[in-house]
Amino acid sequence: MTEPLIFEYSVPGRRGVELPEPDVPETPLPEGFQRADLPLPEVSEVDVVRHFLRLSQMNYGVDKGFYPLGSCTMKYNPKINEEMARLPGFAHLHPYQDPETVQGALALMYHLQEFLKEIGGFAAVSLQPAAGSQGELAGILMIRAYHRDRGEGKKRIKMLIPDSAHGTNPASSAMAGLQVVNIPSDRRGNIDLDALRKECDETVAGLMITNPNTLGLFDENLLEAIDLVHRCGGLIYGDGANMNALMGICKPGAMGFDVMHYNLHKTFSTPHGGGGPGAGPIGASERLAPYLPGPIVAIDRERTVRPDEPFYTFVWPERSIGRVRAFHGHFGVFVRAYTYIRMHGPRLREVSEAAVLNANYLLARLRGIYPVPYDRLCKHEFVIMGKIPGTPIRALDISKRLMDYGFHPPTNYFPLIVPEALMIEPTETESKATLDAFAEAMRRIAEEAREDPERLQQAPHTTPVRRLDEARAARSLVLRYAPAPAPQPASEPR
Amino acid sequence: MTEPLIFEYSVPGRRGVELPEPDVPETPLPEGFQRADLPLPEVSEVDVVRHFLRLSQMNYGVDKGFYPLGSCTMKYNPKINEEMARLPGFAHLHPYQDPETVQGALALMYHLQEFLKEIGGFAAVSLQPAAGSQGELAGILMIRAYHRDRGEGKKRIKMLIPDSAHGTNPASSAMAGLQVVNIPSDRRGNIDLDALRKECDETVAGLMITNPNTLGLFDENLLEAIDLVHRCGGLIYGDGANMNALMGICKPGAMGFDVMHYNLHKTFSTPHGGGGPGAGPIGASERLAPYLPGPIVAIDRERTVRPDEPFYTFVWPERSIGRVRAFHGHFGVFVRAYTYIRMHGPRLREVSEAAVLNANYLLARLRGIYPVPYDRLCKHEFVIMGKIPGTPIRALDISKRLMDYGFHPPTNYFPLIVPEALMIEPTETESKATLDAFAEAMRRIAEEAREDPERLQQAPHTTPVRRLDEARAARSLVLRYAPAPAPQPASEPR
Amino acid sequence: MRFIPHTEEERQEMLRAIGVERIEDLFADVPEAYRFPPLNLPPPLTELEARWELEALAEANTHAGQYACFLGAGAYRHFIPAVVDELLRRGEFYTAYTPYQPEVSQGTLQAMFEFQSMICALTGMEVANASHYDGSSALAEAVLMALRLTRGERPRILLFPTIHPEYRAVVRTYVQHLDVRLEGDEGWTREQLREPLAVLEALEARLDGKTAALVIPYPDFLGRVLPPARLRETADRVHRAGALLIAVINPIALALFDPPGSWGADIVVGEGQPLGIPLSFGGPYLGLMATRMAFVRQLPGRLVGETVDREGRRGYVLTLSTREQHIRREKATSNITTNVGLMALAATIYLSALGRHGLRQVATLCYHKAHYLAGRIAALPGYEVWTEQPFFHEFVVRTPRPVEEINRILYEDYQIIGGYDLGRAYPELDGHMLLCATEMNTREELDALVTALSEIGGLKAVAEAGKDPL
Amino acid sequence: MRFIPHTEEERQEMLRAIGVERIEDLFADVPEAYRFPPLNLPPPLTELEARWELEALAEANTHAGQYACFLGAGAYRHFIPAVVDELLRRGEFYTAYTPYQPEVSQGTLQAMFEFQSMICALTGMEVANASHYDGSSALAEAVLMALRLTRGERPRILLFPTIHPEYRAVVRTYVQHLDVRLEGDEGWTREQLREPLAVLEALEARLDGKTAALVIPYPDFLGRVLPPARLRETADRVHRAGALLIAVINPIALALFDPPGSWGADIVVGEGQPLGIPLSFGGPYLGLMATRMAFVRQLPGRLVGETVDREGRRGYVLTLSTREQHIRREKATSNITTNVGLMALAATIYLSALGRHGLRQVATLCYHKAHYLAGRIAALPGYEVWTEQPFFHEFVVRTPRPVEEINRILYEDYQIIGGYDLGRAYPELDGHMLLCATEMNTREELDALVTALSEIGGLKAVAEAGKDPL
Repeated sequence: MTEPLIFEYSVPGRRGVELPEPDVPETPLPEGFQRADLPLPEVSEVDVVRHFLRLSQMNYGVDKGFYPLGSCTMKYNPKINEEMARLPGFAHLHPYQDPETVQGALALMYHLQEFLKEIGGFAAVSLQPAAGSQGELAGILMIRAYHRDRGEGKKRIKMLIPDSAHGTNPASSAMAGLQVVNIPSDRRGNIDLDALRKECDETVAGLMITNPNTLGLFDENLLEAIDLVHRCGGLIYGDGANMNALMGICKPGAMGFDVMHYNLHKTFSTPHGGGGPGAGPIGASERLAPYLPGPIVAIDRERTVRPDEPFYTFVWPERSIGRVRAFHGHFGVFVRAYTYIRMHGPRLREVSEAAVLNANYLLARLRGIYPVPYDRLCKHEFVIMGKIPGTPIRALDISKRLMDYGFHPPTNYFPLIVPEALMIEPTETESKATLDAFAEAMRRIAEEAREDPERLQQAPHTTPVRRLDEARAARSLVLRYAPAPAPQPASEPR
Repeated sequence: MTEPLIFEYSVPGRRGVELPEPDVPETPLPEGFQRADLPLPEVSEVDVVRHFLRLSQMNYGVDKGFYPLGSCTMKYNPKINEEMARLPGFAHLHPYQDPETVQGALALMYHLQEFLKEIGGFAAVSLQPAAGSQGELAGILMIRAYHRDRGEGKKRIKMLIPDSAHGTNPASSAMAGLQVVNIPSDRRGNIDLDALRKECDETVAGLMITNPNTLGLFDENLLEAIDLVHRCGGLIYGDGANMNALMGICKPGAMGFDVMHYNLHKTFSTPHGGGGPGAGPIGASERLAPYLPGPIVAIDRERTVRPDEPFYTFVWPERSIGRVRAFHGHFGVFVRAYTYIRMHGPRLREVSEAAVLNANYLLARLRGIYPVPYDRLCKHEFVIMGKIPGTPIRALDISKRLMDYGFHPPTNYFPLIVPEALMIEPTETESKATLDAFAEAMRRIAEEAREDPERLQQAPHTTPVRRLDEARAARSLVLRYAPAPAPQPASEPR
Repeated sequence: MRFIPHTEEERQEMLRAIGVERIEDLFADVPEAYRFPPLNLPPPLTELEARWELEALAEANTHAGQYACFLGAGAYRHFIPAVVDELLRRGEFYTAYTPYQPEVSQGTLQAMFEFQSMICALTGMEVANASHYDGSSALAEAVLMALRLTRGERPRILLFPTIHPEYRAVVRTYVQHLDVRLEGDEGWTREQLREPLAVLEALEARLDGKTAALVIPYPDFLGRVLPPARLRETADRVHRAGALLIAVINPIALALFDPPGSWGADIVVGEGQPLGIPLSFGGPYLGLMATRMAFVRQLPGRLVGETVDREGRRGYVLTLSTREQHIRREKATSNITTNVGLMALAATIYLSALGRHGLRQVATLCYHKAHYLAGRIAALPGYEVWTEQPFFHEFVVRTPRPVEEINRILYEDYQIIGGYDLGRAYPELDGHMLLCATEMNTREELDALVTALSEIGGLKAVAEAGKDPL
Repeated sequence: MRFIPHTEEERQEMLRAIGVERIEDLFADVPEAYRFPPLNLPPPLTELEARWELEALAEANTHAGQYACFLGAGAYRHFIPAVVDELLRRGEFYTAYTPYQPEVSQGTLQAMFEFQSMICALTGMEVANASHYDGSSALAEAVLMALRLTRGERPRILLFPTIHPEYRAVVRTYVQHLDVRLEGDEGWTREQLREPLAVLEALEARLDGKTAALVIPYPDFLGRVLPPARLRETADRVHRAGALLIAVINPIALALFDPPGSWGADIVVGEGQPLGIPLSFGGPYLGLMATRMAFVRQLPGRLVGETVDREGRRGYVLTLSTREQHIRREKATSNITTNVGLMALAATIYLSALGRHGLRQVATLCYHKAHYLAGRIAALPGYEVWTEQPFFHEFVVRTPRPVEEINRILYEDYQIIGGYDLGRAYPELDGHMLLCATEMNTREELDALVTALSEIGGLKAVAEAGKDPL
């Protein structure tokens, strides 16, 4: 099953959605400004509907089935969130309206800041960053600004990053002009304290910690590592991608993290949208709070008439690093996250508990079938090795074969420190029955690896397309539509 | 690909959507009233989403592709209709609100009545009937009431019905206590005038005409047939299922039809919903207007203050046959049909023109490949015979094989007067490219019939299930879920 | 042109292929005198303009989300979880036709099978059809079914007087030209109407060899639920008389109350709108219809049955279509074809999402709220509440001023949409109002109504909110 | 418990399988002093209660559907056909992750390929990425890209002063710790700002061997469109100086005006929000980014490429990921990972639905309406309109009273959300307002604004609506 490009449905002169005729006198466009052609598709509305409906059916989402993509927290996205974000009183607000006319929206943002502060144990939160990676960049800029204000801006140029970290950590550090120093993991998957100690000097800007780390493990050296870095004058950046393990379990801010981003599209159930929009608010400790990107929402005491009806307004943190984007952040995502948090309240702890329960249960079911490189209590996810001794099977083959069983594959080949890594995060919204079915599929695949390895190597067999030639795509770049001599006919017998 | 029943996902004690705790003092239920068990499924919200999403993917709708189901007018259902029907000011109106509080809804109904009057050429319209078949019953009851009021109620008990008619026509007549007399078709597919003339006597209650008829032909004897029946004191019922051929082309009311139903879910683009809701408003000539089912919407002159702001209210036609349903009809369907009519206005004629153009074009493409029993200009649909000389292939095989080509089959084995009938209605919203692709598939199937008939007889090959055993279903009736000893596992390799 | 895809060039090409010159030539068979009449309709609108117009029409209404609303009387405002519409809006579902071709309609068919199963579960019956237009037409069809099941030899139908008045009207419409007598639902005094058990007894006494069916409501139009134990006796009496017992139910009530299947009903019909379907000014709604397996061949409407495909996989098809019009024509059990499939799907999703626990919660909330409200109004001077029977969703209040007047004041001064004026349908209940409360009415709203009624009653004071109202 | 499916029994079974007794045991590795802190959050709500709360919050806002709105300034209210949200709400699209596994992500991937193709078509460029967070961060990334393309040897970036002020702020944030100088966008007088061609010339004069890029807006923050022929000269000068020309565009304007690809831009960025994305109080929006094929390896963000599967069928994959952080880590072109895929999908559907003709109509309507409004306001005593350059979407008005005051009166007395107060971002433009008109503003609204401004200006009379406004 393939689907033509929407351009291939185009017929010159065909009309889609039309607009009204002008109801005002027309003004001619000046000479020399007008564009010549506008090579957009010319299709009918039903073409559009069918095309994108068929495309959607070629996609796998959480709504279709189990999606244990490690580090991505593919939990169920409640449908009420979608309805709330579409309320006209949210969807049709212009970002430059006077605060007086958008008190509901500002109240929502204010309370979301407060909720995130409480969940993360931070002194202040900015909702600005558009995604986790932008939150990281902002957080690192805050750390740099802090050092600069203490006259150490030029000196503190080293960012310490464990080798299990997400790639965004070094990338963000580099964007902020820092040098990246890799810190190895010890045999239990923790930050290697000796290696860390060696790097701790007056050139350290900070340490970036993902906790639980990308092995799904709570770092047993966490407090000591934080202490080491703090003692040499560095600050701690927290990569909050894995907060789904920790809500109500512990507060990073309380444990010494200076700044951390939250992924609303992971922990707080907002949909990932096939690649965004996410949102990456950041929380900061007392000393970093003045550096948060702005604006943030605060109560304007002067304009508050009744104490139970505060007047909300945008303010700038005192020493803000500035804006990281135009306007006020991904408001539509905030509405969804707010709704989710309000539906759980203190019971968010149960969310994290169930997420960790599910991961440990699935790990227990897979242990003995696949090698487990760091085998201890995991948190919300865990890493196994996609190898079957005595067979040529790789993690990629297992991933592709899982598709034939109706599952989305786990994250593969990450973290980099585990060969043939399969990183599995079930999330709390999956039932025991689903986990059992997945474990059973993994067991059968291990059998198939021995009995019929070729079947795995040629997997997937039942997807809209078979295994795709990624090397070819990179070699002979085709990155946009160009009219083909003979477009594919719309209906092939199958 | 099969999907378990929602009951098979159930786990005792699992919670789905929950409601708030009571905020009022509780009242105990009296003894002896309470039910013991409530064997509904116990599943989580994500189970529900995945289950119905997967089910939907096992369905074919107009939004998926070409759906040339004759007599059903499966045109594109504009998405704006769906949004409008969901506006809170429509969706949350209680049917017993005071007219003063629902003037917008009443105005919409009033104007829809007026639009339908104008399109059909009738003196009055009632929106009450829930579907075409209920419209038919109402219309026939009106005819009977009319005769009764003229003292001929006991005498006029014959309803004349052409043999090409939809099954609803005789069924509705029987429900109203009439005897059905079949009128054969002549060689050109028209009502056989001689046969009709023979039945025209003082026992005739009326004649039911579908025009264009179910062969897709405009009845060439129409005016004469109407005249014959009128002259013997009978009335003409119009089955408006095929109005998509006639908007702006001719008005049934003007040609002598006394009462006719409209199918809003066919002609006026409201979605068919996998089997409803439809809506079957009926239009009536001057003499039958007083008998329309009620209530209908009228302007209340007394309560109208400003002439440009009429006050709308419900009224009862003087000699109404009564209610055919509680409340005021399928209002949500009215909103959609109103939107559609407003977007077209007098250009509805272009809709009918294009529908007829598409049918004749497709007929031209298929002529010569399949036998055409009544080969003349068709209107919005046409009938071919699903036979390939010299092969065992039947209409059913062709229908099933079309599924493999990505199309919904035409209506098969109807009308009954054509053996191996395939009744094809493309509708105006399909492009030439789609018609060409369908014609090409039909041509290939004809080839396959000769080259590989078994392939056709075993079709479909690519659907979620293969050909189903309908005889078995009727023989050993399983009409509801009963817990099975071993439910199917959720994940089978494919 | 809106939804027609053709370009002028394509149009010409198609005309050439057909062998005519102009579009008009395709209509040569239409009598010339009637061909191409003017269509006097307002000029076409673009989508944006249509949206503006429809939004203006919608805003010209006051809806139950803006004002507190206490109307029930057959249409109920319930919470609809977001998941219902999310799934209902999938094009594969709502743009499909009736599933005549099962291989490409398993989604609709399996969902309908689940719907039938759930309606059986709710009603306690053995078989349910895949929906009827609405509750009223389902009742009319049940009456016709009872006539068929008694072989046309019993022309009498006994109707309980507090069946929804519009349902009784629809039955009258359906049978107006048949040799059928509808009896029992008229001519009662207010005092009699207030004693439903006495009415029941009186109707039972009228059972005879000419009676095809007794139709009873559960709960009735006034919200009252008759004791299941008593109804078991009724069923026995009906059956001993050779007749059928038809029950008109409210599906939400069945989450709490003993279902008709357990006290002996033969045919169960009802309005399924409360199961996840918006009020929508009265439609489209969802007719429910269930019966005993022995009667399945006289059941009208679509039925989905389980079967297997050629590879032995489970699948679903429309079955017993020999009952239906497209096969049996004038001998069909009904003329129905299009039913309300999408509404049945909504109910199926709704019942799945709420499940056993959630539906019980909804019913319980309705029960408590209606009783709380009734209790508080009963304490108001000048008002009298009918509380002899347990009730569900709604209850009767005798008002100190004309109902219409009270409703007008509630609307204008309190932003409240009041109750149903019973005098409209029952002249003997003039001055009585039917008030409904569901889980959508917060305590704040209930208390506001009590305060308003108290003030409108012209009588000060009354108990404060929450003070031991019963 | 909301979205957690486990029953207590299942929980126990799972704990047993893990080999621990209690859920708490799973957290033994969390330092005890910090374990299980209280979460001081308001108590949980059911879906119904959450809906009530969110509806109340939404109703506490005044939105652009209620009041006529004339705000633009980087976020535009356009008509969004119903088909966009209908398709966007399909769970398979919006609940998918970034398409790392192409065999089960062809829907997202093909749509992104189409998006890239459409952005190329609109901008006239050769390659576009699969979106960036928003227009401002896309600009910041474009600046970083220009620094890389000039091998870090040119630390100077020239910014046009009437690039959106918040975009310039974001660029400053991104480069604050890098050895980069942002120049040219500050220190202009009002008179200079009014002459963009003179500003352009002055900036061109500052091009030198240290300049990596000149960034120009098209149209600028004040709505003005510079002549394409003149910009072709600019491109020549920039290129002769060895620098790059970056353009910040408005995609709707490109339906009418000569695209940057045709006058020589090297990198094009912009805000894609006008392409079918609701205002939503400022986000999520859609960063657009396109460039020449020669620069593709320095382009940040996802890229989808065409390839074939093992059976030779066309398919799509993420490609050139060696540029990205998960492969290259600190050597990546950017740290970006999650972008705004769903917004890109919305734009793709929007552009498909409107097509060549529809998008031209939108742009034309905006153009005519803004000019009509500008012409009528220009005729009001006390107001002065900048009309020297052609403009799009919006234009500058000098007002006879403080902008804030005018806006307050418009809001309170006329139910109008007025224009953007330019003094907020440009002190030298204090007393100037930026007014925007799109196809969503009816003539009635435009005329009502003119009347209101006339009345607020305290000066009677003025031309009646429609009288030769220009």
